[in-house]
Amino acid sequence: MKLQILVNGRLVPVDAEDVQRVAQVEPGVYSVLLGGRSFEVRAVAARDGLRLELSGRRFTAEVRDPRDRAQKSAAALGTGRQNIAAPMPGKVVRVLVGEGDVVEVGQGLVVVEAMKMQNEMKALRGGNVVEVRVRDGDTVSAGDVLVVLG
Amino acid sequence: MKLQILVNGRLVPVDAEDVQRVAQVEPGVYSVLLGGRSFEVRAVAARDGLRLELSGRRFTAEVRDPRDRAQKSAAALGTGRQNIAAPMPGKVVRVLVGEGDVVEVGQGLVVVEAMKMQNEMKALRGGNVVEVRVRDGDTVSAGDVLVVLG
Amino acid sequence: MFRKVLVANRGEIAVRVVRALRELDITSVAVFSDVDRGAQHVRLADEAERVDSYLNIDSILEVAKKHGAEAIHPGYGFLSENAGFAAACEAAGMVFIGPSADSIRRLGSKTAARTLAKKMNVPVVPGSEEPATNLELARELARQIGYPVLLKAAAGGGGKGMRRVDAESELEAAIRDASSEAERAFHSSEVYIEKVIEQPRHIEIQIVGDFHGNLVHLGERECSLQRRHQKIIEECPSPLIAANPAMRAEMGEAALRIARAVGYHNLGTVEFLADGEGKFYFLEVNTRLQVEHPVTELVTGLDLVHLQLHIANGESIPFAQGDVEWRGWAMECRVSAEDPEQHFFPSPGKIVQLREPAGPGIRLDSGVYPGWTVPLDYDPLLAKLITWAPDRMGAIRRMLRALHEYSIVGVETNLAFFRELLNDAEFREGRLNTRFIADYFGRRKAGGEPGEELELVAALAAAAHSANEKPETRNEKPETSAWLSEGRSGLLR
Amino acid sequence: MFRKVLVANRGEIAVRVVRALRELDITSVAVFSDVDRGAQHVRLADEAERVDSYLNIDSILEVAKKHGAEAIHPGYGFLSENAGFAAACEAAGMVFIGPSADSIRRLGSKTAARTLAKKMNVPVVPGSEEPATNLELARELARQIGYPVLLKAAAGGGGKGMRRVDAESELEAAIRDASSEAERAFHSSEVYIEKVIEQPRHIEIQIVGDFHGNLVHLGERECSLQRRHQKIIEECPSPLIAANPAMRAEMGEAALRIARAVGYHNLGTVEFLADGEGKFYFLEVNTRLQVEHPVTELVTGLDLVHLQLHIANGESIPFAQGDVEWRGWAMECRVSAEDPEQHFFPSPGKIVQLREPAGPGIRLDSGVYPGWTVPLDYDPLLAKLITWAPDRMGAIRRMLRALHEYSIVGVETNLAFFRELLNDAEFREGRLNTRFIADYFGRRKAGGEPGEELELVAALAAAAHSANEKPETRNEKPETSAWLSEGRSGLLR
Repeated sequence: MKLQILVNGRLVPVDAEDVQRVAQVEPGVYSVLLGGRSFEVRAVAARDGLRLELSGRRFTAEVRDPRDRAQKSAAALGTGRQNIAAPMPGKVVRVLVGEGDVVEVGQGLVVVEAMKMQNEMKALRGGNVVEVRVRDGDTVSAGDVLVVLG
Repeated sequence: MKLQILVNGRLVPVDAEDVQRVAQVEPGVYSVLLGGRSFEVRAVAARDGLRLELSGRRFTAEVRDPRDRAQKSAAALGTGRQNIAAPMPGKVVRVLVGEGDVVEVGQGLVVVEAMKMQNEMKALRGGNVVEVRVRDGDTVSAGDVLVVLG
Repeated sequence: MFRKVLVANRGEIAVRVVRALRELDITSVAVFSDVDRGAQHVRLADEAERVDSYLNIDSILEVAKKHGAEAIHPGYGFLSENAGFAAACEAAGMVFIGPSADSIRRLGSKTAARTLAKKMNVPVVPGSEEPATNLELARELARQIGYPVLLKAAAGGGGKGMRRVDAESELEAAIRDASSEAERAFHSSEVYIEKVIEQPRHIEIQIVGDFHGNLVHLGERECSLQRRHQKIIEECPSPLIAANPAMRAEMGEAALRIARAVGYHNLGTVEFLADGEGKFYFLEVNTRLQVEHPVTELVTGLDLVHLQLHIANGESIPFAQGDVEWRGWAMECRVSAEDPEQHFFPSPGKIVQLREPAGPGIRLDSGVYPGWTVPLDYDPLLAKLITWAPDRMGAIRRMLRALHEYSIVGVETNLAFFRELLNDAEFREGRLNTRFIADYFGRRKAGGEPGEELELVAALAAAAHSANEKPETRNEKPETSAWLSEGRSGLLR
Repeated sequence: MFRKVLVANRGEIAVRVVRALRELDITSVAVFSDVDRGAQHVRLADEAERVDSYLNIDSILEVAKKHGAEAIHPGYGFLSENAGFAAACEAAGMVFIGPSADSIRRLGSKTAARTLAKKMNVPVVPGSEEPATNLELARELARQIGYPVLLKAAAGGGGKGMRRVDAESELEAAIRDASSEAERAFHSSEVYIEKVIEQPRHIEIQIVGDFHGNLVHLGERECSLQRRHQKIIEECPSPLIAANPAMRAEMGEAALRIARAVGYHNLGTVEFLADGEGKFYFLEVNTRLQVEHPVTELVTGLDLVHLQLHIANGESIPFAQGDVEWRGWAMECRVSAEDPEQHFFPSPGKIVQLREPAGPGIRLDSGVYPGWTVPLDYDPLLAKLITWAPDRMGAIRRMLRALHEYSIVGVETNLAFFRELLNDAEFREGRLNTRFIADYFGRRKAGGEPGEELELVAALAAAAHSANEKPETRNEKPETSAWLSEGRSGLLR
């Protein structure tokens, strides 16, 4: 019997018997022997399926299963391409742009300080500032949208 | 509110608030600060309550709780004073006594081999052999009674 | 020897000091902030007490008195270079394990230290003597020195409040950022200006002195690999000095001249910039134990924290300059919760899986454990991975072996980035400078596709995992798989 | 250098060899028995293949061929001293990483080795030249030598098949036990008899030779602390030799004379007994890497497994006798799943909690991980904890510090027993002999009561634990608390 696994967005078919031969050595840690080679995979559940680490690389995976689908599509909505979000919690030190401004690639938008370091959030591409959602001194959480570019 | 904890068979009363201040740092691992001193306690559930490790010492503990009591008394039954049991799985290499024999303290009864080592099970006290439950070549599990002394 | 010592720090360095105290049969007292209640240094110490901040002198001294500590080890960072703290300890009848408040004061301010260095005929980088108190003055000073220039916090360290300025047009913004960062970090916005030495190597000399006038240098460490002006890889010996052995004695003597001038005692580090021709310039003095001290320990066979304690206890250094021997090569990687793919942006959070390397030639000084939540509030350093081998290539290969075993899941780390760096040809040739990391991103090759084999392996593990997790988690959100939920119940308070 | 090497072993030594291979950019091939599918050496190796037994020469060679290995490292135990295996490797065009089959044959039989030692003017313990094939002969030989005598398996090692006999009345039972044990362990029941040296110290010399006739000794290890005739604590230098430095060269030369006589290459260890006056007697030669090799590595700065690989690859030893330097003191504790309170009875089972020590001066060579089930089928050694310090007391204190951090829950271990031993006055004075452990149990003091404070702490933790576990486990047996259930689902096969 074949299972369909979505790895980095690509469908990979696997044999159920091969899955049986995978050894869980620690919680979330799997030893896979394939063609005589020894691999160790670390799996952590994430909002959008599984995050895997293997040979120092990162993979996302999703086991085709009706129950998961709802969750995933819901998660998908969260990621708007135009949003500049805070990658981690911190404090807004300075907002460098205003709504309506035209910005270029790499231009600084907001300076956030976290873990004692100042970090300038830059524009990923040119455009104009549709919305600025923070002001100096605001505390932001990871994923909070700081600026929306149009 | 006071809780009653049975530690090494002695009842120790503790304050619920103090329990709240205990920090679980890892699964089954607890950091206890008492009078400014820092202790780390490791707890594992066992048949007869909890086994704890603390400052290199072993403790048994039981939280007074109706549900536990049944289990405990059940477990208690298992331990007969006259039985010589195998402390671990192994293979019987040689039985040194027969039923009816009179044995002295420390006298060898059965030789069990495990992990490539031969180990002679000795009589904990003098008496006569009521029953011999194994013979040469038998495979035994931990806790299996080998010989019963009367 | 002291019977009880308080460790006024957190993280890996607090753990390292607690370990040294246990090895000397000294009772250790840890302090912790609220987020650090379950931290590794609290778990390993004999005693522990809450403080509202690692910077709060009064409450730290209060704990020290309450617990009957005889001395205080400040570690690095926090209060370690705070002359006021050293003085307050003495005033409270507590031994401060470090140099005198006076030495800290005289060497702590970079401008004062520069002046002293000049006086002792130690070459310095051309720059401003006094801080640039206002923009006008800054413009003028920068013009005199000539661009590119570097802005530095007068009270600073670890690159905080540092900015490179290539043209006058950038000066205003840079001054503003540097000052505000300096203000935040050191409660002093004073910034000064110096010439930029191109392609400089960062090489520092470890010095040690006692109360009896003995002063010895323990050789150099090269710390040229930096990101955000903070070191990430350090080694001893320096590849430059290995190629020019005479430099070690030269730089060592220069460092000791400065130390002698202030009657220095306990550990200190004199930092220099060195250019391609092996010319070196005094940079600053760190009047404390250095993060990267283990590479010196592995090569000299000395335990620097033990040494600090013996010296603070009034004992003489048990060896002379001629007895110091350097054997083999040591290298350190600073493992941090940060994302090299996002300008080394810090990545606090919960460590859900941890496998640490071990075995021959490996030393791991770690401040974390599986299930520990790396707090947002402090430096992202998790652990220091140090390797020793007879030669540099051996130390590099051993580091790669250790990195292969090292796995941290739950927070972003620089582990994979170190694997890249250690395979870089220029790094292996030892052609280092403080811009190395920045340049590396320029020539960096994109990692190839994983390939079908790895994808299949990942798929198999994913299938096994979901088959395995389903029973327990059918009715829960994916995040709360068994071991995560344990972790979440983390601190019971 | 080899491109691929198979490791014909398991546990910590297989892990240690796999690490060395990675450090030399050599692909490693692990083999595993069914119970070892998830073992640490399988996890860390590049390739892995099942074998039905670590003693099955054919299936190991088959795997080696299938994977294209060029050489085989036998580790210690199992096939490491099997001349037939060495020969079979050569026959299969595979390099056996160790001495020649001929050397193994000539030194493997203790009787033959004794004869050779005598011929080379190396003092030996008085005893029988030929094995005691029957009880009559045994009685006669024992009478000639004089009681107390020691029975030893001719093919043996590690104390298996060893019995001390104080009077003729005990001889018959002892012969029976020793032979059957020898038969089981080595498939040869041959036993021979030798005089018992009272209060002897076990001191051994590490030798290394290459294919170019270079033979060097790397100094001694003292391994006098033994239980069941197996070493549990080893150190370098030996306290006896530290007090009589001339002995190192004397014993080293004696060891090299034997090695030269057989044209020895690769690593070997020549074991001696030494009495109080520093007289020493040849015991046997171990023609393989020794369990306790790390103490020599930490003191000499050499990597013995790297050395084995370079030598097997035909390279010359890169140093001369005069270049070998001994720095500081190293000590090793063999951490095993066994119960010191029950005559060190083995205690296999599942490791439900594991915290390993780390930090300055600590080396941990471990073969286990949290959740690993220690199988009943093999030696109970879990890991080797090794410390280095400038002097013996420093190494002891550091070991105590590391033991304080070390915690293994789920199986019985000797960790607490090591803490006791390292605090024993006689041990600290270095007054060692092979009966030390047995004598220690004689003078051992019973541990005091825990006291009310510890009981209260235990009570608090117990209350917190049950408060914490109840939600998840109300409907389960206590054994299946969260992390245990994960463990149980251990291997999916």
